Amino acid sequence: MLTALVKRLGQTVLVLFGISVLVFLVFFATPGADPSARIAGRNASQETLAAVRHQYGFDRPLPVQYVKLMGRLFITCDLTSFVDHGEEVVPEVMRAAPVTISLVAGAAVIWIVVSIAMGTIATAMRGTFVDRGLMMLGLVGISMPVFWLGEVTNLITQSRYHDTWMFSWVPGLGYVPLSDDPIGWFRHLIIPWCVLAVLFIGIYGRVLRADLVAAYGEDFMRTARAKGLTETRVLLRHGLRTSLITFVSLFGLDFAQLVGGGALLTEVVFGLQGVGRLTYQGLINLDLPLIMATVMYSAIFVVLANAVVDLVYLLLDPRVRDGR
Amino acid sequence: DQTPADAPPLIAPGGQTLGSPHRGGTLRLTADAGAGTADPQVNYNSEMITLGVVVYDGLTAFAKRPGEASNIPVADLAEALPEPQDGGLTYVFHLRPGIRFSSGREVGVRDVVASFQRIFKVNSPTAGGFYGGIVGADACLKDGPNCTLAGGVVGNEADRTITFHLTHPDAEFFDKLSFPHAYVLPADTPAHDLGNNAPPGTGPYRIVSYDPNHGMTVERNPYFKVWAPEAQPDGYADHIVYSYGLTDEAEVTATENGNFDYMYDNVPLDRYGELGDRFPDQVHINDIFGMFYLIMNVNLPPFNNIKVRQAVNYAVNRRAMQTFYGGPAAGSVLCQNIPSGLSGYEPYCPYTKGADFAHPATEWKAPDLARAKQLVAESGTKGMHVTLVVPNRAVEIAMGTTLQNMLRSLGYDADVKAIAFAIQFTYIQNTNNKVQISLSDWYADYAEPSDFLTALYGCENFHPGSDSSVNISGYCSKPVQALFDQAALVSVTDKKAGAALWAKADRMMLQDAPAAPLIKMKKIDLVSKRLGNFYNTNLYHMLFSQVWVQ
Amino acid sequence: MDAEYRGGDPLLEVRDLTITLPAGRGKTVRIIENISFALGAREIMGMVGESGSGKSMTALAIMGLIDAPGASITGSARFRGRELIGLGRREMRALRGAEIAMIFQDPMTALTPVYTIGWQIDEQLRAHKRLSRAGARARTVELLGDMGVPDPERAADRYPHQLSGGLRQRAMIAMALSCNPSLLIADEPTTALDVTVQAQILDLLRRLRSDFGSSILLITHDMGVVAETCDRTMVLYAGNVAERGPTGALFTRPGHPYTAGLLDSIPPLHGERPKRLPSILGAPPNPAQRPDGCPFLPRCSHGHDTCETRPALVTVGEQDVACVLPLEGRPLPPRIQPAFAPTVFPA
Amino acid sequence: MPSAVIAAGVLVLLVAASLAAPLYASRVAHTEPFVSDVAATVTLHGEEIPVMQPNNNRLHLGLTPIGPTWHADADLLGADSQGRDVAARLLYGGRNSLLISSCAAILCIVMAAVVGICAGFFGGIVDMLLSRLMDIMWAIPVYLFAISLSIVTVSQGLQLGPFVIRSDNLILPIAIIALVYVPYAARPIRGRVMSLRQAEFVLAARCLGVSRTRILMRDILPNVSTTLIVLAPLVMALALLAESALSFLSIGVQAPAASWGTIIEDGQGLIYTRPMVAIAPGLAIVVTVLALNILGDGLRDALDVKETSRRRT
Amino acid sequence: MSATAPLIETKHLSKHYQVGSALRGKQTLRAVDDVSLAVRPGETLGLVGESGCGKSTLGRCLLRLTDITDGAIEFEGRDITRARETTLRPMRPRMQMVFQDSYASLNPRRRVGDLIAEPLRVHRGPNGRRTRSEISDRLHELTNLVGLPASALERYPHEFSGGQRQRINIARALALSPRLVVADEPVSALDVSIQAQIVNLFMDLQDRLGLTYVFIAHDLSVVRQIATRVAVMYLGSVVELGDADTVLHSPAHPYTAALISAVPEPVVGLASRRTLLTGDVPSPISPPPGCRFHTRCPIAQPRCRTDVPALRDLGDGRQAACHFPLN
Ligand SMILES: Nc1ncnc2c1ncn2[C@@H]1O[C@H](COP(=O)(O)OP(=O)(O)OP(=O)(O)O)[C@@H](O)[C@H]1O
Ligand SMILES: Nc1ncnc2c1ncn2[C@@H]1O[C@H](COP(=O)(O)OP(=O)(O)OP(=O)(O)O)[C@@H](O)[C@H]1O
Ligand SMILES: [Mg+2]
Ligand SMILES: [Mg+2]
Repeated sequence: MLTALVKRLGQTVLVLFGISVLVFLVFFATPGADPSARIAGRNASQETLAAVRHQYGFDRPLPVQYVKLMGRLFITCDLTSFVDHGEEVVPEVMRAAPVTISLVAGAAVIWIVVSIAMGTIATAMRGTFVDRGLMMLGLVGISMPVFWLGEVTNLITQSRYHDTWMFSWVPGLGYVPLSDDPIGWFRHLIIPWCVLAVLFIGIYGRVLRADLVAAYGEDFMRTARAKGLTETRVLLRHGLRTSLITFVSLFGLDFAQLVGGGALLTEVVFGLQGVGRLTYQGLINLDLPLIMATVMYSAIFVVLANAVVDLVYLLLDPRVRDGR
Repeated sequence: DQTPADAPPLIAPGGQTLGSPHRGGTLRLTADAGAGTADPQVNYNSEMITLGVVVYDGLTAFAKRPGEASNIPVADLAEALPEPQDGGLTYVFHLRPGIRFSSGREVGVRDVVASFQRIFKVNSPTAGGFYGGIVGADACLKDGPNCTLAGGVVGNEADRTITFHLTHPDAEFFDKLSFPHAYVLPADTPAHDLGNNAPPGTGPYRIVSYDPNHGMTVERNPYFKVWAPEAQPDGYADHIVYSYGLTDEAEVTATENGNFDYMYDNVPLDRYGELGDRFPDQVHINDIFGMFYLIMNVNLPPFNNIKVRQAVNYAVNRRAMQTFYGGPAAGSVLCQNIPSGLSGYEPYCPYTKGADFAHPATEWKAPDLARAKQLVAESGTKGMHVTLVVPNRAVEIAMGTTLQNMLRSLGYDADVKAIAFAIQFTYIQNTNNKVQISLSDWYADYAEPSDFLTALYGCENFHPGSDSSVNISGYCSKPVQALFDQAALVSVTDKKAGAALWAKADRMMLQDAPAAPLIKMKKIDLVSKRLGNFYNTNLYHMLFSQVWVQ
Repeated sequence: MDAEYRGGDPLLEVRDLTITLPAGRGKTVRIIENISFALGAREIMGMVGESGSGKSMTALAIMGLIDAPGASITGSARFRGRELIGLGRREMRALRGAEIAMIFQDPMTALTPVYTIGWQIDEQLRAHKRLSRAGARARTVELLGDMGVPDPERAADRYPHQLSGGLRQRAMIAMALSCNPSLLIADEPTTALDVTVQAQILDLLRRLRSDFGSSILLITHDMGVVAETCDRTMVLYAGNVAERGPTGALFTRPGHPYTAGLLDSIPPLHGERPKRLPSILGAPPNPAQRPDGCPFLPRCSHGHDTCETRPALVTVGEQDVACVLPLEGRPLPPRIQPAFAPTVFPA
Repeated sequence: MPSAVIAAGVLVLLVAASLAAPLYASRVAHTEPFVSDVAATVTLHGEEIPVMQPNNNRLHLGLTPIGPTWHADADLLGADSQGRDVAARLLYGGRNSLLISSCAAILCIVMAAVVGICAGFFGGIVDMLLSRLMDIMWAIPVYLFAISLSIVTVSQGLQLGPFVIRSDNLILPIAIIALVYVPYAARPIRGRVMSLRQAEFVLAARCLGVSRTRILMRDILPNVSTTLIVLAPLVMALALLAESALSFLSIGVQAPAASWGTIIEDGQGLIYTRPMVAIAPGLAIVVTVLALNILGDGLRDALDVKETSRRRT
Repeated sequence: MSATAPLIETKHLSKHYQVGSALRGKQTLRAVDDVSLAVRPGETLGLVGESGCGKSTLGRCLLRLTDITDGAIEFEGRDITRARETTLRPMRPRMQMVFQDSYASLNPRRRVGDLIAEPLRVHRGPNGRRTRSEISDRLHELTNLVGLPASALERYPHEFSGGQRQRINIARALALSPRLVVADEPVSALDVSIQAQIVNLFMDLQDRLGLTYVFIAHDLSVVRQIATRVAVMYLGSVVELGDADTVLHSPAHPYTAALISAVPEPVVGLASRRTLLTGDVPSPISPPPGCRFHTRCPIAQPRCRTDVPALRDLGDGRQAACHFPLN
């Protein structure tokens, strides 16, 4: 038990180390990425440039810079952005997290509910045109580039039909904290939720249907039906419950990836200042501290999610619990 | 309570002034992101500077008047603009009494002195460029933390004077003092980049909070009283709130929908038609001192050949560039290095169809491909590989594509490479990156021709191997440099004679063609329906203190 | 009523049951062809046949559990005189689990892995009876105890995988019996179990009749299991009834060459060890390529011209046999029963 | 599997249409889709109209490209902000997009197969290292890589031994996209191999004295192929979506050349005035991805038959 | 090598697996525990026991298809306990295996001809690498031998019935003319009517080729039919070993007796004579102390709970691991 935990922790640290070193090296291997001149400002004199270089330690050997950077990121937590000089990236990421979590959690609720409905309805009506239609719809959802869908949605709800009764309720883009204004929070997020959820509805609906149909062939489903249970109960309590195991593991990883900044494009398109947009900012400004902070945050989340998924697996599947 | 009506409301060119003067309310601004540190002596971004002008003051300031009038420095914290002494080497300023920082403390002489020292302590970007001419600045540049500017900036508490000693006469000294990096901050302001914590200032507003990823809130400075309406008038709105996070497209939509009063970022081109059709009254178009130019590296083939550079100047279709920037209403064709509106500007265009140096035209008409091809043929560089570097933004990519077509038609094997906007400008500066030809824009810090000539083509601004070398073309010509120096010197005492010299330098340099000027830009501002008294200054766009919201 | 059933009113009477499934490209295949049989109250009837002969399909058809798209079921299956084929979903559901219960071959896969066995038994109880949670659980524990599960209370809280095969099968049986069904269909209930455990389960099944009064339709491919457990036996071959009759008669005087061959090819555990095992040549036909005549013809050592048409079931002695031999006066010779096993443990 | 057949037909049609792009541009549309010409005109109903239409409002601000005319010879789908025919660019873009995504998918599947098979077959430390490597790759921001590469390649190109890869070299997006999705594809392959490694026929092969490499090649690989074939269209679909982002970052397809991704990016700036510029390539991507997915499903079903024909006992 | 020298012999062979989840901690599963056996050339050793008692594991150990935890194995007098894969490879032609699951042991993606030819391709023949025609001749010989139609070679495994697939497996195992064939439940998955065919085939092949079998089965009657000697396994150990007829007629170990008594026979009226065991086989992860069978043994004595009985010679060529052997 303990050794397993230690081993897992060791591997996690290894992964985080690998990612950070790679990000760091890629950054410094990029010609023109040297942040000194950008920090010093346009047309800075050579003396100023040298002073800035020294002040930020860019004249030190790379390993020293790496260690300092990591120390400030993880130990003192006072790493500041190269672009927004006073901006401490760790609190910034922490401030952005609630936005992302609001976005992702809401979308997750939508995609879970809709995809479960879609998967079960398609399974219950498998072979019919309803089934085929739903699955096709799912595919369309998977095929649409999310930033494109977001832009088109914005075009419709914010501009073209903003004055009509249909979309006049849509507030401007942006984010309102839940604690400030719950209704505003909801109205701001409902469209981003839907746009983000579309892709996952497609994936999860299809995965669930496949699992459920496979479950239909399982003996225990036959047993359940032989018990005289209603079809709905058989499908939901026996089929869905067992199929949910794949569903949940998939969900854990996707959710973590999104919370870790994977919803970048959605956040940018809808002007939500979440972790994804932060990553995006970091990338377009080539702001190493911000990139490093968001990447590490995301990696930690993904690793954490892996662990949580394993745990949930344990809860959901008694077989795994006993290591069989 | 003083009413802002002290400063007469002036009708800005372009859109209409709506509504009646109204004090109060919240001015809502939007930009896609914050713009770096809130330390006014470090930040060099126009987004932050535009806001900073209503928060801070220097000894002098560019007049807060609409249009051309805003190019001129006027006394701000100083009682008056002093006469230069010692042939332009010494200036003595009298500090106005009774002005308070937003922290409540009165501004004293030592605050002024400390602020100038602080420029060097915090490695302000212009420390060398603008303030390197102050006595003692050399030592400060080398050893910032212990900067004293001894003998350079001398304060006298008793008679409230601050005396500046320069190493050489500087015609643009007041411009530089008016520049935001010379704002006066409390003497106890920490000597490091303050990041998100804006220091107290003396303007009508103060920054309450700033988060470069979310927004900024600004409120009235309770200690503010108008002392010189021309330099720092009172504001109308009670609050100014900046929200970050929208894309440019979304900013337009949100402003159209009335969610914001003003968008900082440029309106994307494709929205121009819509603005013209549906919101003409909310659009304001104003000149700015900004240009697009095509920079050729005079040290790399084929552009080390003057004929090739001239050929490019002849061949480039400036009209097409104008179209990509939004057409004649959004920018004007630029044929020379000094744009109109600055001293030294003369209508002059040798590089156009039917003109040459012997018979220059007054304005650009059309490209002269035949002549360009002939020049290329003479240069013997035909068929060489040329890579054009442009920043990866839609407008520049469109321009780049057309320029690539042009280079191809001249007989070059031309590529266009778009690189990340964030590093494009430093990238093309560094000679190590061997950039042959690049497209960039340039904005003036203040309204002087030197900002377009000396800055971009002066020998002292060429630093091989450095990321900070704004003389990107690497051009350094002895006679031209001599003219630059002479023009700068003459201007100290005689602006008019100086202007003539600048014009001469421009013409001489144009012949060497280290770059091809393309267009001069205009700023297209979109404001909300409820924003009134749109008020534009040439250098800092819309003046936030002078617009009102209903 | 078929000749062979001689009891009173049968509990279950199947007549001309035929199951047709689509086989792609618009073709269909008859999995089960005109199967008829009757099962009396408190009777254990065995259904034997090789893999794929249609045993499970028959059972599923009776349970109304065939839901393959395009499946067509014709004929009749009357349970207590009530027609099951074509019965409405709701009525069928009320019968299923309550009146007719079924247990399956592999107790590992036949139980939902994510619920405790107690939960699963409770579920069935509550589906058919108005019982509280606690009431259902009490009954569950009682049932498990009846099935010989040690410490039934704790066993009820365990997951299927935590139990041994034997216990799992007992839980399955407990679940099937939870509503006191009058008919229990057991589809190969012991195939996945070890012989020693199989013996325990078969013993349990036999006791059910006395304790619960259930009739059992026992599906298996093991002739030994049938011999040991069933009152009457039906032998299926390629979707057809080959022979049916009282188990004793069928084993001593098999009427169908297939039955005889099947019995012969089992290596004896006692007595003389044959040099070679008598075996039936070839393999059972694919349902899509079943011969028109006697389905056993390709493998039959007695085959001749008259076998080219499908033989009907004829009553010979105590059995019904689908073979022309008895009618042609050439019945198979009676079978020599192998020697009895010695008792090994001291009494 | 009629739907899969239709999907395959649609794909063939898309490829054919893309291949016919030069024909369309020169013969039908009479346009030069790679030259920006803001002064160009088209003839519509016998009338010469400028492609870039001035805005005749009070401000005279900007020019708006012509919208869809629905005439094949006159900007069928309209023009983009540089006055180029969107329809012709769409067809040319299809060539690049389909080429990049299919090559990336193949490369990715090959790499994923190597990684997945090694990790799954050898297990132990090899598996641990490869799995962690995949984790690292999965968590690295692709765009950071892309931006850096784009800068590296802009001037001197990427020096790989004797080869110099310039930034317009399509190998770059192909390699990047392929790399990015290796972890995605390697995971299921690894799982499949791990279960195959336990398969009785592998044991049987070992028992026959077959060497490990031969087992890998003859027994494992053919059985993984189903997984590979099913994954390929999915990865290709993902690659198609990733390509657009990379093109925007100047990796791969470079202006003035087109890909569906770059056209969407161009169209992004026109979405409020000429939405068709973004919608058309978006639809092309949707249709292609849809067809690929349906084809993938069909392939899986078709290939699965063999596995499932075994009767359940 | 003398005539009576064993072809394969195990001495105190053990195979343990580490099982359990990382979270719950690993446990040791004693799949095979201290087994000593010898198989002489030409004989058939039947290996019986209930599911999970370690029959397959033992079979795999014999052929060194898994690593061995403890003990030793000698094949043809040579110690192969720790032999590497490369050392074993040249010996493989002489020791072969036929698996229970006839489908799973054939690669579904390869043609039957390919599958059977595989060993011929990877091993050299008597005159070096085999030529195409040699291989094809041998293939036809083999299909004849096991009774497959020649057309089978071109088809895929899924096109065959279970019995035919088992013939393919046998043909492949025989391709290199092995001396020893370990058959792991080769007929368990087959229908009775087919089972008899395959059992006959095994016996015919032994007659014709002089093979030595280790025949694993859980069906006692099949083992009796084919085996000359029988080893009965319980929870990883051999509890009784001896002549097939003797062991099955008068078992010495109560477990053997119970096993025999539990077999359902196609004889009507026998059921009442069964001696039923109670309870289930304990887990090999935590086997009971003392005699492993004592938890289910009808004649267990207190001593059985503490003392582990060794496999003892009972005189009549039989060995049993019981403190109180029957008869
Ligand atoms: N859903 C189905 N679609 C098509 N054919 C089916 C289906 N289910 C079963 N079959 C076929 O029907 C025939 C009878 O199957 P059934 O399961 O009843 O056999 P069985 O006698 O129970 O065999 P086993 O002993 O293997 O359980 C077999 O040939 C089988 O392949
Ligand atoms: N690779 C393995 N890892 C862990 N445990 C194993 C492994 N293989 C077998 N076992 C365990 O070893 C024990 C013996 O297994 P083995 O397969 O040898 O039994 P068997 O007698 O062949 O059973 P069956 O009749 O079911 O084939 C079982 O408890 C099994 O779960
Ligand atoms: Mg069955
Ligand atoms: Mg086994």
